[in-house]
Amino acid sequence: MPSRVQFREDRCKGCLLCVQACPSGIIQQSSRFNQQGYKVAEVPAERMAECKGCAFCAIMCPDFAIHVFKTKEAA
Amino acid sequence: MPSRVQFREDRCKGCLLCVQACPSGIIQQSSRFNQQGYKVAEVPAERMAECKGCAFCAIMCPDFAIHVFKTKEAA
Amino acid sequence: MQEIRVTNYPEVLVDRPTHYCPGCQHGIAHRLVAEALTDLGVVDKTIAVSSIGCSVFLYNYLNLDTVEAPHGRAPAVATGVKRARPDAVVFTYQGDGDLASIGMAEIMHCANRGERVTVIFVNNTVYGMTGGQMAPTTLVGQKTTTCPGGRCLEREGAPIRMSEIIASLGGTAYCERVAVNTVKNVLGAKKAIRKAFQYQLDGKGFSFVEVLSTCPTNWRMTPVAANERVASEMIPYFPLGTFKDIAATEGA
Amino acid sequence: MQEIRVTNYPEVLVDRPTHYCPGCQHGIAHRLVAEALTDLGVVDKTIAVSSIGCSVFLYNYLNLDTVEAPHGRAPAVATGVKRARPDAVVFTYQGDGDLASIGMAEIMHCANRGERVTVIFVNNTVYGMTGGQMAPTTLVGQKTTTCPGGRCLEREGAPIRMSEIIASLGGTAYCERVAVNTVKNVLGAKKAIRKAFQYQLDGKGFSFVEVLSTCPTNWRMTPVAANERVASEMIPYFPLGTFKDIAATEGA
Amino acid sequence: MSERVFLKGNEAIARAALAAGMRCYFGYPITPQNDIPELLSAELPKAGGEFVQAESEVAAANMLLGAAACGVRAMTTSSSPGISLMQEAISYMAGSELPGVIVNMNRGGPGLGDIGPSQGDYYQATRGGGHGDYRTLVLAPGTVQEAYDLTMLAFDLAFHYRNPVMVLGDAILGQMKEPVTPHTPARTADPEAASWCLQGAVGRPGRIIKSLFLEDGALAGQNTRLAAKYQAMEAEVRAEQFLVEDAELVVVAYGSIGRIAKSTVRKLRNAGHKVGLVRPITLFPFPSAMLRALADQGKRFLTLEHNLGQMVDDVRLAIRTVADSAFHGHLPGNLPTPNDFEAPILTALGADH
Amino acid sequence: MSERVFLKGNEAIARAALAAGMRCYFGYPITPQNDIPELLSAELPKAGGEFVQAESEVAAANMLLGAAACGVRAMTTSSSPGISLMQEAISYMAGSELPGVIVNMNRGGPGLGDIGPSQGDYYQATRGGGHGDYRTLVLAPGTVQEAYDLTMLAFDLAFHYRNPVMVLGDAILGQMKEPVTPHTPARTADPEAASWCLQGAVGRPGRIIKSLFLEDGALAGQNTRLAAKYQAMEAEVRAEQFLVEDAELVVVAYGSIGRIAKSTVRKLRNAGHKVGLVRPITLFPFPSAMLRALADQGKRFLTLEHNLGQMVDDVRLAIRTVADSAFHGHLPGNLPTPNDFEAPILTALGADH
Amino acid sequence: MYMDAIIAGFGGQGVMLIGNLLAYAGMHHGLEVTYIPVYGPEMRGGTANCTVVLSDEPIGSPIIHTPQSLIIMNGPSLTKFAPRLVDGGVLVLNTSLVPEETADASRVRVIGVPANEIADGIGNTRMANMVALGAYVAATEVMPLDVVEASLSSVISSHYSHLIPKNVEALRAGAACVKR
Amino acid sequence: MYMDAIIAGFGGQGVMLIGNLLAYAGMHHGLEVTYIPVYGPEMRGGTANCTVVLSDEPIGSPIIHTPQSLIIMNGPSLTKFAPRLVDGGVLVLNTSLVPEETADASRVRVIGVPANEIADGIGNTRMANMVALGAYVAATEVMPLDVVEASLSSVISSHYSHLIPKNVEALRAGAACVKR
Ligand SMILES: Cc1ncc(C[n+]2csc(CCOP(=O)(O)OP(=O)(O)O)c2C)c(N)n1
Ligand SMILES: Cc1ncc(C[n+]2csc(CCOP(=O)(O)OP(=O)(O)O)c2C)c(N)n1
Ligand code: SF4
Ligand code: SF4
Ligand code: SF4
Ligand code: SF4
Ligand code: SF4
Ligand code: SF4
Ligand SMILES: [Mg+2]
Ligand SMILES: [Mg+2]
Repeated sequence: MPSRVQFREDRCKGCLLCVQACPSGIIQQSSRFNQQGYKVAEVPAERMAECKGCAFCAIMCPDFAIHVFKTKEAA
Repeated sequence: MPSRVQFREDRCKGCLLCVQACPSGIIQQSSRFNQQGYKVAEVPAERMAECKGCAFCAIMCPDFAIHVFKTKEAA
Repeated sequence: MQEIRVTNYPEVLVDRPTHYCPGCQHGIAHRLVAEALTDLGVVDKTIAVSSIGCSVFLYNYLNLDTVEAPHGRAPAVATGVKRARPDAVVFTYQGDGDLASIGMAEIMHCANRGERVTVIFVNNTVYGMTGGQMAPTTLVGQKTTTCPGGRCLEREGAPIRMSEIIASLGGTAYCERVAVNTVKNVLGAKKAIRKAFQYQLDGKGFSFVEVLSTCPTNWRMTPVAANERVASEMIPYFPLGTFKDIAATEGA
Repeated sequence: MQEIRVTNYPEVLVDRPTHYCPGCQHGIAHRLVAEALTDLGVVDKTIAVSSIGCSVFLYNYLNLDTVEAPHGRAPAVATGVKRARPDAVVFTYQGDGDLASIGMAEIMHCANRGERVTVIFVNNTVYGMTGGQMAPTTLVGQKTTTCPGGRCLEREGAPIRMSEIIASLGGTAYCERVAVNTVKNVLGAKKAIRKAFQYQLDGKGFSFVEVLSTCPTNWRMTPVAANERVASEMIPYFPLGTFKDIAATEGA
Repeated sequence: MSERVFLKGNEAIARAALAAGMRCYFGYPITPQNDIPELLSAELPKAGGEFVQAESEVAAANMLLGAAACGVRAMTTSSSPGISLMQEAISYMAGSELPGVIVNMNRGGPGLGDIGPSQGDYYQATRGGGHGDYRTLVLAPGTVQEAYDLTMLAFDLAFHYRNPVMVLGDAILGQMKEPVTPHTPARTADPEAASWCLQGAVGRPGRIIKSLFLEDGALAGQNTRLAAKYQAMEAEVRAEQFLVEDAELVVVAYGSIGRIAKSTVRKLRNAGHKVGLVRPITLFPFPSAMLRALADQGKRFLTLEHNLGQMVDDVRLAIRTVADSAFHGHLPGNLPTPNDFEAPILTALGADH
Repeated sequence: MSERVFLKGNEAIARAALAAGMRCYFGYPITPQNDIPELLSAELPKAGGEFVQAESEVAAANMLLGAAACGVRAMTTSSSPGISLMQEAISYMAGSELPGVIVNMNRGGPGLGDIGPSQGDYYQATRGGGHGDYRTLVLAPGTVQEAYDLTMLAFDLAFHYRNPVMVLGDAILGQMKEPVTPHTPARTADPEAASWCLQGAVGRPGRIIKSLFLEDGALAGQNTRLAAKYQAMEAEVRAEQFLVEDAELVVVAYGSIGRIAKSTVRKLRNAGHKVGLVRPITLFPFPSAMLRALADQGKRFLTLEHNLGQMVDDVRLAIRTVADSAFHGHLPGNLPTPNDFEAPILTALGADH
Repeated sequence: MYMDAIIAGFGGQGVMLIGNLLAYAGMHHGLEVTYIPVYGPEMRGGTANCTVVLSDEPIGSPIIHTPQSLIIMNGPSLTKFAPRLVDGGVLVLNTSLVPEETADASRVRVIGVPANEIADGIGNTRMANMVALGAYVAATEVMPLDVVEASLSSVISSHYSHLIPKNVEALRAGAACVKR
Repeated sequence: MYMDAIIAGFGGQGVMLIGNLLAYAGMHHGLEVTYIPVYGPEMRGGTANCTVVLSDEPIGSPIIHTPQSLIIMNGPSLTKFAPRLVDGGVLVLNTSLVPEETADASRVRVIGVPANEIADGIGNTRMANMVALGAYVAATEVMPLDVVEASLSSVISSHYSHLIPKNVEALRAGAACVKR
């Protein structure tokens, strides 16, 4: 069951608390600045598969900048 | 060794805390009013001899209205 | 196969960027309040009292009827609100300068009267909004702009532990200290905040949740380092836990 | 045979009638302060801070340099005095309305900072000077002019126990609750007050003595009945004893 | 209802507030107004309202702010030092446009002063002792009946203008007893507050009651709105005129001093002196136009106050460029009687005495 | 010592206080004056003084009262809402005749307002926002050098008159930097305070510093003494005149607005308009006599303020019966620039523009 | 009709009560009335006085410097207020505590009443105040005494209403003492 | 001599630092100077600007609505301040972030400086502010550049004094860019 995270880049302030929280260690700081001038967080595409969908990152994000999706077998 | 108490009547407010405190039970309220209109405390002359000089009355008097004297043998 | 979104930000949380500094945990505390009110289904009967500090703009992020209290006076304002609207859910959201310094008399008496209000107390050991001055909760040795050599026990006294004091007052029904520095602690904080509101709804009395929080800007640390400081320095001095739970006592 | 006077009112106690009501124990507390200062030989380096309450006229009865503080603010005024004159012996004399209600923030922070001052806190469970309104220390069930049906736990909260709270603060060196309702208790109170000043002289920190006291007028009782109430109602709720003694702790 | 009852000024205020539908009262004891909280602590709960003895005047004023934000009729009462402690909250209430009634039974100052009457708080009341440009409506009763009536009015005006309203009495008014005819006011609640007050955001965006305006120009906008409101309050000007028509000298005095001066004026009239009295009932707004009109008629003026000269500024400003006002201040600490004003009035009249 | 240093207004005040021998500082953080406590928290202890961050402005003002009672030079600083909280203590200090320096870096109000500059606290400063008849000396610097100089002067005056002295700046003065020439004042302590201050009653009766006067006539006596003192303060009047000699129109403006208006006046002069400026430096006592003299010369007046009209009362009172003053208020919430005053001045001049 | 009175005595002598009673009676009699208490500068103990004004027109000042009448219950009050009484004014004096000679009978009309003794006679010293008021009403004829009697229930709490007849007795005894 | 300037940019671009530096240099050059920072309505983040006035007479207003010169480090600041620049005024523009064409060269004198790139070239992007200031001083000739260089030690804390040479380099690079 693959999961994925989505960063709302306009919200991210690059604090990296999500990085600290992620049990899979897949989040990193990108080199992209957003409009506010912050280097946003990201999960490199190649590591997205490692995402457990645990939402730890979202729980720790002070800026509601993360959405986590899980894929379930249809009932 | 006889002791005695002296009431500064102008100070007394007739609260009777001294009456409550006296272990000899010799203090009572007089029927005399002082200038402030209070019925002052007194020890009837006939009972003064029972005074132990313990100063409990003075300790409890909120108005510094009592002096206690003890008579000692001269050295 | 169906993709579902795990993260569900409550509707009462306004969808707009906050003015908080990167890594400032006021954002987490806001979210937890939003979640608790949503879970309890009381959003539309809630009245918030915002206080003076970085979180004065609470009303920009929580879509609630809100009144702005003068610095430190939120518990008095909340008292007025609750007395005027006894059926409303009333809470204050206050910083450590606001609550533990200038507002000491108001918080003590609000708790002691057992006002049926909830206080969310965000303790970040510093005056955030005004640029990092010493707070009553500043730790010994911590440097701020008004104790540049570090807080000195001899001169400035010990950091005040508010939860312990509030718990000792008669009107307090529930009092807990939480942190939001780890996922586990955030989940604990969420439970505590929910419980605090539940006690208010049940008319049990005054409820109080102290949230240990970071101020990376004024601690002059990165957000990650600041978050680590919560565990390494704050929690040892400000232990987490329930300091009073009237239900537990009643049950006993 | 020689007659000697056992009672020795200290010189600092001004020889003039007080304005207090019959049986009001402010007079006893005044005397104990006078005795302590005299015993310690510090009368002429003492600065008193009088507060607003029946005892505002403290300065008429104690021949000391004195400043009158606004209602509740004596601990702040004392802080200013002590900082300006670190070598002076500085004390406040405050009632329960003054200290535990309007002055809650100032007393908490003065204690917490560990100001080297002494606070004499005369708790008579009522606002004496203004005619008998409810105080934070008014006992549950006690009738006052603003809780005419008796203080109600639900509505007005529990009477605040200040000594317990003050003892919990970091800067407090010594904190004790005494009464002056019996000879024994007066003697205990005398010792406590003396000790409080001694700790100030020794630079140990903040010292605090709570004196349970009567207000026959506003309790609407005779002085004797009022005095009995101290034992029957006050002491059970406000237990006497030492709540903090830094020397005892240090010794251990 | 038209039965006269014999009431202290303090009692009249408390009873008027009850009759006006006050839901919440917050206060802290202070002489000479304790009858108000004492009466209300017994009566307000019976009427279904909330009585809270606050921990301080700071707290009381902020509780008032909170209750006002909910659109209910609420009041606090105090006397001079306590009113000083309320200044921050009053400024916030004005800035946040919140209604609420504040009673000041003025006592002697500065500092602890005494517990006797004084008018030393006129400036504080009329110019905002707190920070920033704001005004409170100020009503100054001279009789116990007026204390009753103006307290009722205060609630109406507070809600009409969404502004704090101060009832400014003194230790005389608070302690004196007079017959009062109680009545039921037209309004005892303010349903239109439902359009702005806090209730819980049911099916609408959250409402924000605040005085912080950081965005560019926002505070300027708020100040402009407030200024317009203060201008509109001119509609509420009230003053009593007594024998001014043919008067050469107009005595201006308010509150207790106004009524005491009235006795003096009556006596001097009987002695043939052409003197009249204007007693401002609203201190803000001030009856400037009335005074100006009298000045235009060529009358002279004497302002009498129980202080060292405060309202006289407003009198002089009102009549400036046309006339000026003499001043006599009766000192706080001395009880005023009609005799005290005879000499000053005669002097101002230029009569010998 | 005559080296110029480049300082913020806030820093200048802190440095001046240090140079003036201040022994105790008590304050509570508030924008826009935090540089003062921040600088002093580092420097005052080094100079052997006491820096206390108070738990609130209420406490800070009362600490000031305590230190002042001991006759030492002491200061507190704050901004508008914080100053409102000090009103009770200031009234007590005035009533108890205690010296002390209070700095208000005026920000926008009412309520929380904003953190920008404003002159909305003029009334509060000059008329006593607290209760009772009292006055504080009010010094209004327009430049950073003046902030430095007047802060020093404030200590001298506080002790000379045994009265609180307020230094009234604003967010502009606090934040702007200018070169300052520091200097050492003639006095850095007040030995004559030994005759009244609290030290411990060695070989003399205890001294009592109080504002309670209950005995018959006592409070009246105190108020009389105070009034005489306020009268005596007239000796301290200070104001800057700029190009008034041949001016038709005199602009009256103080503090930051005074200096900003100066730029406008200079520009309009260059364009041939006969306009001058009076910048009151003391707001209490107010330079009434100077304005009155100018009015007697037939000049016209325009008062400019960064508020909705407060000092204009004092201007009008000063020149009443001779002339009147027009008024233009720049709104708090908007930053003032010289351009903003051109049109109002030209209008008052009757020039077309 | 216009009359004003200052009533003065020690704290415990009930001067406020009779001031109140006189004012109530005035109101019941259809007059305009004011009543104002003045406590001494000391808050506890000391002397107390109050001022009552009765008029058929709206009343200006409730505070009077030179009153038309006085009820004086003790010595210090006589010293303080007698000089301010208008020429020919009525002075009801409690001669139980103040010798009648102390008053200046040449300038004012002195009504000496041994109020304490009369009250003692009735069996309650504490009603000396009522005796004095009875004398006052009789001397000034400011209103019929029965209006005052009927007003007693307004100032005496229901708890003590059983004492009303005794108070009536005291008022009448005071009045009688003037008639004689 | 009179000159005023508004210097504006993002929070982190160091506009306050160069404003301060310009003012210090003015003082060291013997001029009267004022400097005033303005933070945006939001307290955290956002844009920042300051105003510097230099004159050989006492300065009236430290706040200027229609400045004689501008140093503009980002786009929003250009939008806000360019319209207020006096006709013919000097506009130093950081063309690394704002295209030179955005400015109205027909009305004012535009000095485009690719400040970030030049700073990058020197090895420290964060010195773009110094580059811009160097250009400004060269363009306005308000004072010799070496006065500014000598004043660096007044605004850079001793902790960072090793960076002074780099700052000098940046100032000069900016100035050079105008000379060309
Ligand atoms: C009466 C008053 N005093 C001071 C201030 C200035 N002030 C604004 S916020 C604040 C402190 C904020 O600190 P805290 O409560 O800890 O909140 P934080 O910003 O850290 O979240 C102060 C002192 C004010 N607005 N009003
Ligand atoms: C600011 C202010 N609020 C209220 C008062 C009125 N006041 C005077 S004394 C007092 C309370 C006194 O009670 P307490 O402190 O218990 O002293 P006590 O008289 O019982 O000894 C109050 C409320 C005041 N003087 N100042
Ligand atoms: S959902 Fe879990 S695993 Fe996936 S990125 Fe977030 S923290 Fe990492
Ligand atoms: S926690 Fe949120 S704001 Fe911080 S870096 Fe991660 S996504 Fe960005
Ligand atoms: S000294 Fe002792 S025995 Fe004598 S009267 Fe006093 S209490 Fe009684
Ligand atoms: S205790 Fe003192 S005041 Fe009380 S009755 Fe005895 S002597 Fe008199
Ligand atoms: S200053 Fe501190 S508390 Fe304020 S927003 Fe920034 S990090 Fe948060
Ligand atoms: S009122 Fe109470 S506290 Fe005050 S003097 Fe009387 S008995 Fe003492
Ligand atoms: Mg904080
Ligand atoms: Mg008490």
